[in-house]
Amino acid sequence: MCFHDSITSCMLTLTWVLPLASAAVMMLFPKDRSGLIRWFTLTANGINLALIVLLSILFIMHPPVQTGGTQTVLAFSANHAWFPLLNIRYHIGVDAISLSLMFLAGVIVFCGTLASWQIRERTKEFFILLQILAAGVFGSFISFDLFTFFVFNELTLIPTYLLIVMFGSGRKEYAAMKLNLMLMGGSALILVGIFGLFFSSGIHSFDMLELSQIHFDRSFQLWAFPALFLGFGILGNIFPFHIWSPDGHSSAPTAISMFLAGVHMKLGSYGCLRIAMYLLPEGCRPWMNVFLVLAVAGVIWGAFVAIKQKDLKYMNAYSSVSHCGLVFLGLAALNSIGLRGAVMQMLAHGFIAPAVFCIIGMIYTRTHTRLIPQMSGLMASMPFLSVCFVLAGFAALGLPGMAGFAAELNIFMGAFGSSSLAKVGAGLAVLSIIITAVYILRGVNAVLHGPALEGSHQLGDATFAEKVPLVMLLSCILVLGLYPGPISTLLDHAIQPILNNLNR
Amino acid sequence: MDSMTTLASYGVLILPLLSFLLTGLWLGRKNWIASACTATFLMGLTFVLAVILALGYRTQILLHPELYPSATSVAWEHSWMTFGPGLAAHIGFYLDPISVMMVVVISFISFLVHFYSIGYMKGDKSAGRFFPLLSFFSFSMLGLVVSTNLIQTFFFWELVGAASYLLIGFWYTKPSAVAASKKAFIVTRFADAFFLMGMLVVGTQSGGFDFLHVNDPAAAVILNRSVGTGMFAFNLLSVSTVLIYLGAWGKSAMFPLHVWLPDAMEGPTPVSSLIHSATMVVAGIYLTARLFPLFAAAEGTLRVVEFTGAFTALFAALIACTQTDLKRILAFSTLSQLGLMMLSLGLGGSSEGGAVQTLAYTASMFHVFTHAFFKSLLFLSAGIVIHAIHSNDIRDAGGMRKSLSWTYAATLIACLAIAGIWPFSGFFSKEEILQSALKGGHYIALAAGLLTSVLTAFYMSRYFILIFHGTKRSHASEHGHDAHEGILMVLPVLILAVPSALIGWLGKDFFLAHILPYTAGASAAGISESHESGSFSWLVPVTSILIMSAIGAGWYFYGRKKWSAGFSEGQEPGWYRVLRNKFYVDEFYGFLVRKVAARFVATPANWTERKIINGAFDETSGVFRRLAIRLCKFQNGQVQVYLSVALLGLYALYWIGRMVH
Amino acid sequence: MNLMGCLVLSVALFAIGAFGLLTRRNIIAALLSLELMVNAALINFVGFSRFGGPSTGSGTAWHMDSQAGSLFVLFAVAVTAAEMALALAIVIALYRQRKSLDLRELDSLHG
Amino acid sequence: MISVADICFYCLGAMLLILAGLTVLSKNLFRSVLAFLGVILCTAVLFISLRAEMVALAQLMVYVGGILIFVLYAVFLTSELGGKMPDPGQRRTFIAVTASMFSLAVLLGLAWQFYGPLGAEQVIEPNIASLKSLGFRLLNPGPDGFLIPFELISVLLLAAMVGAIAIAKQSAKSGAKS
Repeated sequence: MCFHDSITSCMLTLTWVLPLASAAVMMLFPKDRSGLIRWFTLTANGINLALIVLLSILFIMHPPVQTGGTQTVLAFSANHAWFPLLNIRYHIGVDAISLSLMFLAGVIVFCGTLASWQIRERTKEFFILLQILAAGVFGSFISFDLFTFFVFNELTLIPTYLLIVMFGSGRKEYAAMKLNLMLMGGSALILVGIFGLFFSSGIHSFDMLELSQIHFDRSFQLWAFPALFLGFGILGNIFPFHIWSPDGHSSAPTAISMFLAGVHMKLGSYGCLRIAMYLLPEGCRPWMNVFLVLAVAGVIWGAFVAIKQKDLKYMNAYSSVSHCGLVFLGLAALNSIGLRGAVMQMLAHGFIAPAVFCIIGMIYTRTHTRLIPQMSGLMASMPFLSVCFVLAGFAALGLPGMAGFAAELNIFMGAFGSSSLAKVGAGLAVLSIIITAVYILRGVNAVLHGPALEGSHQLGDATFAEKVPLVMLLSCILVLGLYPGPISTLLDHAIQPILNNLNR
Repeated sequence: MDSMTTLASYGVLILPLLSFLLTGLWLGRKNWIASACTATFLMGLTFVLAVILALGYRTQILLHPELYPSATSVAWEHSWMTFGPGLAAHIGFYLDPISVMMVVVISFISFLVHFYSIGYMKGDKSAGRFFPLLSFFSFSMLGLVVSTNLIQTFFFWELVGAASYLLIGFWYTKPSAVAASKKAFIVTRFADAFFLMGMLVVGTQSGGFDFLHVNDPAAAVILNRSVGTGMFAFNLLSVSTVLIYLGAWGKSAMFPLHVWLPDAMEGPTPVSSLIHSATMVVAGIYLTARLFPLFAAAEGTLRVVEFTGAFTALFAALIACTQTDLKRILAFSTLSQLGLMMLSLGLGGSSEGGAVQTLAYTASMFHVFTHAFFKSLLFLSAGIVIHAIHSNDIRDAGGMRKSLSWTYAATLIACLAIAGIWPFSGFFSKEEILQSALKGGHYIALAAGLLTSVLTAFYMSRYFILIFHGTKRSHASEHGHDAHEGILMVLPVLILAVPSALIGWLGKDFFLAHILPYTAGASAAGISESHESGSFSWLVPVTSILIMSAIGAGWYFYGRKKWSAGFSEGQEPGWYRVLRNKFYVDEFYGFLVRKVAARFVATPANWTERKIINGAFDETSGVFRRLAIRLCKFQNGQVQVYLSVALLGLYALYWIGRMVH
Repeated sequence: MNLMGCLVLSVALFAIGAFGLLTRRNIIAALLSLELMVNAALINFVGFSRFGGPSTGSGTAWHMDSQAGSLFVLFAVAVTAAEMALALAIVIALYRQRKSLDLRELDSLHG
Repeated sequence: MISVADICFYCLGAMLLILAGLTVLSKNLFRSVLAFLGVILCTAVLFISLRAEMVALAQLMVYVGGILIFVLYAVFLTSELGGKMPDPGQRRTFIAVTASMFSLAVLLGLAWQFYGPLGAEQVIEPNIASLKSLGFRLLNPGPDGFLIPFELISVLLLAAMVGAIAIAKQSAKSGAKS
């Protein structure tokens, strides 16, 4: 297979155009044809996933050769003027980091569509908003222009709010407002940082690759870095700005929880790596110790708080806090193993947390409760879901052979190979795997094991539509965990320019 | 290495995995008999391959010390993940005396346990789920013992933990089984965290994870330096080896991380048999043995090993004398035996001479080897007894000699073996341990070992007599359907009885000649020389007499005077209650976890999370909300207020404009 | 009698009108105050029309249209008349509906 | 040097302001209206003294003949004449005083800034605001003329009248119904 560059870059553009276009088309559909809407969304997302897989195959066949310098070499890139007055460009492309996250997003969106199969009310609105959300995320991952990136990033916020408020449960208004306020606050910091980059660069450019070659003033870097890192960090769930996520996750409908945990948060940590650390290396070094402490605090804090949660979704949300803390720990290691571990942890958590959310959602549709004390012995009535839950739980607690372990190993190793503060942090973070085991097993044991509840035999196991996303997610987890060699090599290449810039 | 051996080494790992996948994904859900037979067949094949591998190893490597001076080779190795120059994780197959020995033992016992399980699980609704897990357990353990590097070890180490979790909690509707599985996983996980830490320190600081690299004296030299400052100054080598040893500590259930093991018998008996003999608990011993050269280089680490072993051996033996649960007695006896193995590994700690170290190491491995047979035999025969009396309680057993005659014979052999009576297998390995303790001048260890042996003989005779002699107390046999031994269950027991009885005699010389640590100065010549010098021969008669008298005491109290298994209500003396309650360690942990950890860490954390961190957000938004409510007052619909605001605002703007210019 | 005098008078009238507009609770009274303010503007127009503005050097730039001031007053008066007619019609309608002309009670725009 | 015309102007101005003050302060609406009438008359006199007779005329005609009649009608229709109007309250008064003081200060400041120094060299326009010239100007269709605005204003007035009647009448109907 050999495609011309313009074709591949068009395919890349299509990844966000397709969801948006499908949303537009769905607006014309009659409201009551929910079956049609579901199948249409699924088809669109399936095509999109196929597109991304095709791009990944092309990428793996001909990975862009990194020059060894500080500039990332992109694959499938295109660069067009969009708003010349402000030098805003439509600059797209992927490297291994963004492509792997694209793949993650594609899988999660596809699985999320299937996980929302049973939505009966306002189906049309749900899927339209979901598609807009997806478009925002795909667009963000391929953008190499800060402004475009920001626009796509913002595109995700409002649909999230609406989806939680319209389709959520519990304290959904509070949660949605909290989520949006905090993320908007993060966006404000990001915007300040982006404009700072634009004006301090001296070339009035939003282009990441051009900016990466600029040596910014040290004093500028020292204030712009925390603004950008924290701005993205809020989205990426950094302690103590993680509090939007537990409420948001637990109030959101299943697909949105999956999306938030799996993809949206990754956008944050991706931004931290790609924008804050890549463009502002000098600001990064002195500030990284602060973020290291926050990361380790998040790892341990999330785990401890998760122990006390009664609601399964809250438990998983706090587990996400812990796992996202590991992402930041990897970033803070500032070496290639750590950064690679961070990206792998993004992927790992991106598959694991949605899998758990997906299962929790499926259990909820049967038992109509998510409270751990109200459930018991579900293994007897729903063996398939239970096996998946156990597997996903094992993945979350970092069992070898699952994605989480491969990532955590890298992160810990990276941190042990870094500064002495990072070593201490890594030591503490390693201990968190004990606490992780405690809360995961507590959840799994209480829900699946024990005497079966009365009437639970009628609950029924997963349907085919529910099995598909679970199998997909779990196989991704297993593949990533069993055979991390190739992807880690690819990621190594992509990380090299960032690392070179950091060491400049 | 010829292709046959290489092929066998692949097969040894792939067949159990295949069995797991085949029975787990497909057969187990349709037909449990088919899955059981498939799994057993594949495990049998694995054993055959293991034997082929062992023979190949022997002819090609072990007998060619000129080519392989440390008798070590890597059959194959595939890259799993690369971290940096020199730092890489592989999945490989390590060939050295102990790994090959373990492969043979594990596949043999696993095969027999699979076979036995066909009879044992008959009639259980979830039998289809059992065999895949059993195969997975064996696979994980096989992967662990053939690891070529620390990361592979950790990988399979954790899989072993997960498999044991699933198997201990196999009867998931039983709350005690669920709790036991959780406990086993979390306690071992606790230890594993330290193992991971130690492993990462060793790997990143010495520049490699491969055992060939880590066990090289050069690695110890690199690691042997002081890091940190002031109060936090420590020797990197000691700390990292102790951290790794902590992993083994948990997995091999050394005091005070032993609490999971006695509870682990909540799982089906074949699982207990596998856990206690070949798969799970010896992993810790194996890891310590695997890293023996590194540990030996570290100051103090081996002493830690020795003392944890000695203490656990004695501690568990004391408790075992008072338990009334069949499997719990065996569990504590396992603990005690594991303690002996650890003790033996630690004996090289303070001695300069390589010979003692070598002898102790060999003795430990020898004991692992013999213990695997007689312990799994004990558990399997206990399973038969449990099947017969439908109870785990030793007070429900008694007088089973007639109805379970084959089991009676097999158990007798196993009990004699574990007690250490000549010529049964336990005698030889235990004798080696005691001898090396004596030779190395470790009198505390020697005393602990002797006392443990005596206690072992005592509680095993108690165990044996209470089950098989005396009067029948079983309700099952009263109700007419007499206890019987299914051929499927008895056959593996009888097969195991053969090595339990004889393997010590047959294997002793082989072990002394070949199972050696590859530290500097270790040589078969030295060991046989020190062994045959005869200066310690008084130890054999002394221990034998002590053990015989302990057995006699057991017979006297439980056979003749017909003591019951425990005191009746109210007549229990204090010391006995302490022993029966296992020194209240579980209660202490319960207190630690429920009261201290939950109340002083998790609850405050949760409170802080809700009240302070979330509260800060709510408060911030509250400030704005209140501000907005204030501002709302201007928006009261009264045109005059709007006008005033507009006018004043206009002037304010004007004023600001003037200021700016 | 000069431009400044006119301006001062106009400003004072404007301020009084503004005061009345903000304090009077009766709509009609408030409208009267509004008219005072309009009057102030008218005086301003006439004043400028009469006294011209500052003369700049060339003169040509200024010599625009002094009549326009007066004419604007005429237009303004007309517009005011229209405005008052409508306002008072609304006042009457409002009174019929609510039986009150208190501005404080007319807060249907209350947020 | 103060001329007679100046004194007249100042007196007139003072009267105007006093009457304006009465308009906004009187508790009785009818008195307020009467004071407003006084204000308009004073303004008309002022306009005449400023040589803007046409404007004064229009002022008198429209205000006194039109607006004031409207106002009186409205007052008669809606209020009892003897009643006191409610007090605005101290806070409102304070705010209103502040606002009007600011108006005074800012506008006077502006006036002073632009026209204060020029007080001496006033250009007094010739008598151009005569009835005749204004009338010609108003109805001149040429580029200098104001014919189109004039016509537009008449349309506006007409529309306002119609609108006013419509509003008052419609609500009367609904009022009768209720």
